[in-house]
Amino acid sequence: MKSIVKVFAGALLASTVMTGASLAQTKEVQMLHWWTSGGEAAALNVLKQDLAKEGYGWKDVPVAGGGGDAAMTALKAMVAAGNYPTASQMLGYTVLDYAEAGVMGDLTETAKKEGWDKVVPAPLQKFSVYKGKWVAAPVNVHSVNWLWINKAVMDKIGGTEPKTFDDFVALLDKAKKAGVIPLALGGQSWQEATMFDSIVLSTGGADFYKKAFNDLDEASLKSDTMKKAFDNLGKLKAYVDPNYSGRDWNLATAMVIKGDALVQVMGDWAKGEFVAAKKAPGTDFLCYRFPGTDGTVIYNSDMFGMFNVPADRRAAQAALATATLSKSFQSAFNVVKGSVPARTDVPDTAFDACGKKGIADLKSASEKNTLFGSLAQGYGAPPAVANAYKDVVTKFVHDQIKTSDEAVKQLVKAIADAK
Amino acid sequence: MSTASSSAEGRSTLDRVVIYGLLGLFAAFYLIPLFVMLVTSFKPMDEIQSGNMLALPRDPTIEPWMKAWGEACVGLTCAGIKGYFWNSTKMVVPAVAISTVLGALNGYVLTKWRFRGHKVVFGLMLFACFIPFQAVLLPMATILGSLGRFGNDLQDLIGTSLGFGNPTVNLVIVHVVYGLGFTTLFFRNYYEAFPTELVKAAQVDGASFFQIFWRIMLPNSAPIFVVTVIYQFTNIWNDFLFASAYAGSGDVMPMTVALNNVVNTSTGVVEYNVNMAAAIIAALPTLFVYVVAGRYFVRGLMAGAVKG
Amino acid sequence: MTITTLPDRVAAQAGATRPVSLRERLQDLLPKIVLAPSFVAVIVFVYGFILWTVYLSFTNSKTFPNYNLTGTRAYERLWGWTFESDPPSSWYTSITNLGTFGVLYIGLCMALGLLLAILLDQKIRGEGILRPIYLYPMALSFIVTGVAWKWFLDPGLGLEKTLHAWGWESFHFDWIKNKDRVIYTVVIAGVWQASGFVMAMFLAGLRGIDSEIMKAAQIDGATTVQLYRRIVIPMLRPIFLSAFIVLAHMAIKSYDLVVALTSGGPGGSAWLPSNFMYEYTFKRNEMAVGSASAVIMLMTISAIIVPYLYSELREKGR
Amino acid sequence: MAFLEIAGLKKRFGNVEILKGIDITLDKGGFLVLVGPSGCGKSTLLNTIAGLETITSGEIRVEGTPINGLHPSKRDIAMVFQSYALYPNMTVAQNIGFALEMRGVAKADRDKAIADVAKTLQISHLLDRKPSQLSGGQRQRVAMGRALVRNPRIFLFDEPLSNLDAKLRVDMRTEIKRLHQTTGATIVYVTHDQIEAMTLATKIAVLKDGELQQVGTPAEIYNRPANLFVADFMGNPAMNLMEASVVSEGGRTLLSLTRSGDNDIRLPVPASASSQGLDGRKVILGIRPEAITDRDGADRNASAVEVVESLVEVVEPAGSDTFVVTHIAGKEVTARMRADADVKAGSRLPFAFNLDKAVLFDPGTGRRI
Repeated sequence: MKSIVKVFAGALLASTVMTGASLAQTKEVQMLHWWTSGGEAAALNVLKQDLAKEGYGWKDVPVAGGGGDAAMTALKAMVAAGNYPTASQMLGYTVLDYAEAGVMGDLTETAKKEGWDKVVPAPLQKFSVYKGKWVAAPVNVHSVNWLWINKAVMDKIGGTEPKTFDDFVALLDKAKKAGVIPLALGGQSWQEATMFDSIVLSTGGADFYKKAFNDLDEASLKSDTMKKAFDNLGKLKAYVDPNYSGRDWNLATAMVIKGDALVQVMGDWAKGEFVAAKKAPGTDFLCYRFPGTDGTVIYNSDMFGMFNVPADRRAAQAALATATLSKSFQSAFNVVKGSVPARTDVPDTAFDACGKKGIADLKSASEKNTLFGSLAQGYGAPPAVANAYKDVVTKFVHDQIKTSDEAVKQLVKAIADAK
Repeated sequence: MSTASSSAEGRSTLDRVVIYGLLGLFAAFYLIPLFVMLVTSFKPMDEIQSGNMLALPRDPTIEPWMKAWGEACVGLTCAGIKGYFWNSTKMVVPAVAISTVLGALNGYVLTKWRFRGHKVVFGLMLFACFIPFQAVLLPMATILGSLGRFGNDLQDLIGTSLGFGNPTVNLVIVHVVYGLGFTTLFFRNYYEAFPTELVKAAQVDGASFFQIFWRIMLPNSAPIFVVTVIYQFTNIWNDFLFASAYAGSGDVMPMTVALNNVVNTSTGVVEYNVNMAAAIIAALPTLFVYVVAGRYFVRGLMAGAVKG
Repeated sequence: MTITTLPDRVAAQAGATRPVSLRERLQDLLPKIVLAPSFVAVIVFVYGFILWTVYLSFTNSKTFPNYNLTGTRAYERLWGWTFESDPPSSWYTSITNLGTFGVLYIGLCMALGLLLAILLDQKIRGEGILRPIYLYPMALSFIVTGVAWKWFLDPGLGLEKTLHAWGWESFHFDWIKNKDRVIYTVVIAGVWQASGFVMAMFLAGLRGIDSEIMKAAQIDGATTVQLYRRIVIPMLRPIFLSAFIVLAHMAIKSYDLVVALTSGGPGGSAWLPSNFMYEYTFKRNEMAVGSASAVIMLMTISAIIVPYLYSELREKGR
Repeated sequence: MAFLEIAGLKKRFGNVEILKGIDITLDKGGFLVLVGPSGCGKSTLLNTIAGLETITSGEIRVEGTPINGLHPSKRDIAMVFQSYALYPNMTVAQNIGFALEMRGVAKADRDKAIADVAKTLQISHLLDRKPSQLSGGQRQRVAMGRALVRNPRIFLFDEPLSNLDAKLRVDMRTEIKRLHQTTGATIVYVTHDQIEAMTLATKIAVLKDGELQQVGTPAEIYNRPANLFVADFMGNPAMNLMEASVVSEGGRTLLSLTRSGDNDIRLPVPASASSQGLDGRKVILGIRPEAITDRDGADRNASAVEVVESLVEVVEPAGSDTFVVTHIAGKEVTARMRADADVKAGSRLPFAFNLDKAVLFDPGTGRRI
């Protein structure tokens, strides 16, 4: 008996000692995120240091895996337990879901003071503002419709920037003839769907994309244009290597970096990989908009959702929000991450050529109202719909759905089902 | 102890060759992943990218091990995974101890102090082993949250929360609750075959309920203790789902979550050698337990755990 | 006969009149008091949560639990998906995969476990080294071994590439990339992980068989094969049952295996019901559907386990 | 007032009544043997005395104080189990001393008590061993030592000899008898072996199906069995039980036994039964094999010896005696002859029936008349 008692006593003792730390909670931010790789961690460290200058500590809650899946599960558990973190990395509709559940905080005061309404593009505000209240601080804007090309390979096969989808196919053919893998693709549903976002935009144009993938208009979804988009996806599939299935996206990027493959269709986070591999745009790699999508930006954005924490923790939260949207952090972070700042007034001096183009594109798209949420990335529609969409795309890519007719039928059904 | 091997002398060498051949072949099959992990962990990155994954390192280095141990980034803290042993240990040890002792007590009651309905109670506890953990994640979080608030009230009231709401304590609670089914099963099956006359004799000798448990049952339960402790230890040590959901923050994060954060990064060059080294380091305690206690494990299974 | 029965009631009262101290009464209740916390914990944290899940499956809960009952839509959707085989719905894939996976995983684990146990039981020199080799996979989480397996099975990195490098150019093994075969790679990794444990169970069973029975059978002229087939294996029946239960529960709970090894497989073709449930509950924010699938999983488990429990407890209990 | 009194004891498991109202008393220093076929409830009865099983109704008193409801440890009893129930994790000394330790006896006193008991039982050299290192007989001694060291008011033995081989069993039986005689302990002893019961007991209680069949001294049980069950169960070879009808012939009441292919036998009514009201009834004649002898072997002091000639079917020489089997009233009847009796199977032989030792039973109720 004695030793059982000891174990219990030990556990109790240990726990009482540990809870002493909770007093410090008011002077720290608790931050849930899945940015655990070296580069990301370095970028976040900038924020941590900024906060430290203000006298706030940083309680790190990193949960990596599955592009945030594990972190979102942890977040759900934390919210269910009533232990809200100060902030959490979140995407698109998830912010709105949590806001609707009434667990998000209110940053409006800070936002007014700092004039966020004017500098954050309106489409982003759709996700960071809920019923007139700022609930999240956007960290960056990623854009999805990019081509990432190995310049050495491009030179070797004598290719030029493809302006249309057909150009693109011709370029891929050239690569194929030259014996390199034309298209580096990771055969996971989100990567395939991310590429398909661009294909749909390229095939149907800006309005079509918005109608189909943001408004979920049924007529557009079952239109011939959508069918053509699937046909185009089918065409591209012919240019991937046989081992693409299940490959992680950064491995596909590595194929382009090493020159094993010519091009990858991927969001601008791929640039972070090039940067990390000490490659420079223009000399080592090229960034083009996906053919036929210039002037339009399909975006997604990492946001720090701010939770409804007790009053004594709000000062720290406000400090975090301010630091997140500060120009210096926006610049420093996005240079590393490959994305562009979430506010349009950040000077682009620190950015490379691709970054500069991204910033300019975002600005013009924002002005021309051609800035659209990516369906694959959870900015086009709620997760149920987005995932139903990914299901159909990936089944098409992996031949479980055999024709584009069937694909369109399945897409309409799946989206209707999930709505 | 048993088997046809008493005639082994009479058997031809060919038989022995076949037997050893098969055993060796299977041993190779079982060892492949470990082998891959080991050789990879000693290779520099360029060798991994260019070379053959089954080849021995041409240019062995312990750099990845050093990095995994002391430098790899787990979130914003880049101090390797060494610090997380203690987080896991202080959660695993009480969870294993409590669930094992409770399982032993339950098994003892369910076999030696039977009451009307004991079978139903046991059946209900056993079926509990089968609940998918994903299904209990959220309701459990809600309950842990209430415990946490209770802990805060206690903190205000008497100056200590008694551990309620502490993430490590929460994990201990969760693992004890969901380990009970198996520990009870193990001990019940073992005690089922334990001579009841010993308990009666002890009663006549004047031993109380707990004295009998402590002086008679426990000293004779070593085999099943080994099985239960190994089983619980590996399961709890390896748990990721509960650990990531209830104890994700850096200061209490168990080893699996830390390892996951090292291994499962989605950007940047994946340092396979570091990942593999980290994975092996993280698995050392469980590997150690299996290798050292493997013999007792089979013995313990023999002693009753498999009978039911 | 000499039996004179005292009036029962009087006798009983005579016994009861002696004051029973509180201490003694506590002593009598002690076993139940000791069992109670565990029992209550299981009732609340398992059966309470099952009820909660059942309840949610009849709501339209999305991201968060919603307690307004709205009917059986979640079940209707699952039911509809059950028969969608071309193109396969995720649910259809999950349940057919569970069938394939369950049968192969349990079957192969038992076959391999039994074979290894029998081989190891032949007075093998070096058993002390071999046993932990077979057992160690059980000690590792799939976060650890998933990557290694993924590599090994990847045609561009692992076995296929290695054999090509060694000169066997025609060798082809790309199951992990093949939507129809990927589930078999999950089986391979699963069997690798659990068969050692089954081996230990069988080994324990073999060691527990009375050696006199073996001697008797040998004197009766049974060959080694006959000995095992006719005497030993039938005597291991209870172990087959235990192993079945252990494996069945692992098969049904298998989740990280699929994620770590295949990230769901090409087109989601490696999903198992637990992946489906997790996806819908946590990723797709369709908690009602996720809960309904959990309920169906639990019902499947009950259909297997409850009859087993019933017969076991009925037979054995005194 | 008797030392141990069991009054109206009933025990029920669910709907099954295991003990159906037992009344037994035992004086201080007595040796009560509970005997009966397996499943008769004798072990349950012992366990209720020990307090290991609860009772449904009734009372158990020791020296006038009820003890039912008391925890086993409070009853001041010691028990020796069939399997000995030695604690495998403890040495012999620890096993013997455990009960004392539980009662808080100081270590020095404990050690002395252990040494004394070990000496009595001649197991001093085994004190440091574990039970697994002992032979069956040694374990038996340790189990007894564990009981003796307590010096309790009552010793309970639950088939303590059944796990020993035949020779050892006889030795230990003698040992137990000696222990009883030297210590004057009060003992309740369960066995299914009626020879053990006869040799050890000062009082035997025969049970069947949870009902007490007869309580009495060994001689009473043997010579005056209360019913057919006791008659059949006690004694080896078993008592011969023959159907007979009571007839009046020439003013005498006689028993008539039929034989197939032979003339009926007429025997006088045994003195143990009053012949009143028997006339014309069917009865069962019970007579032990040793009361059927050859003519020379018949008891000279017996008042009623009848000689009947019958066909010998089987002859079983047993060394000290020869058992002869014949057929009377449709039953095999065993007679016990001198060892050197010259008997051949198939021959006709005069059998001497000593009716002083015979008893009559009512075939309807099974009770002795």
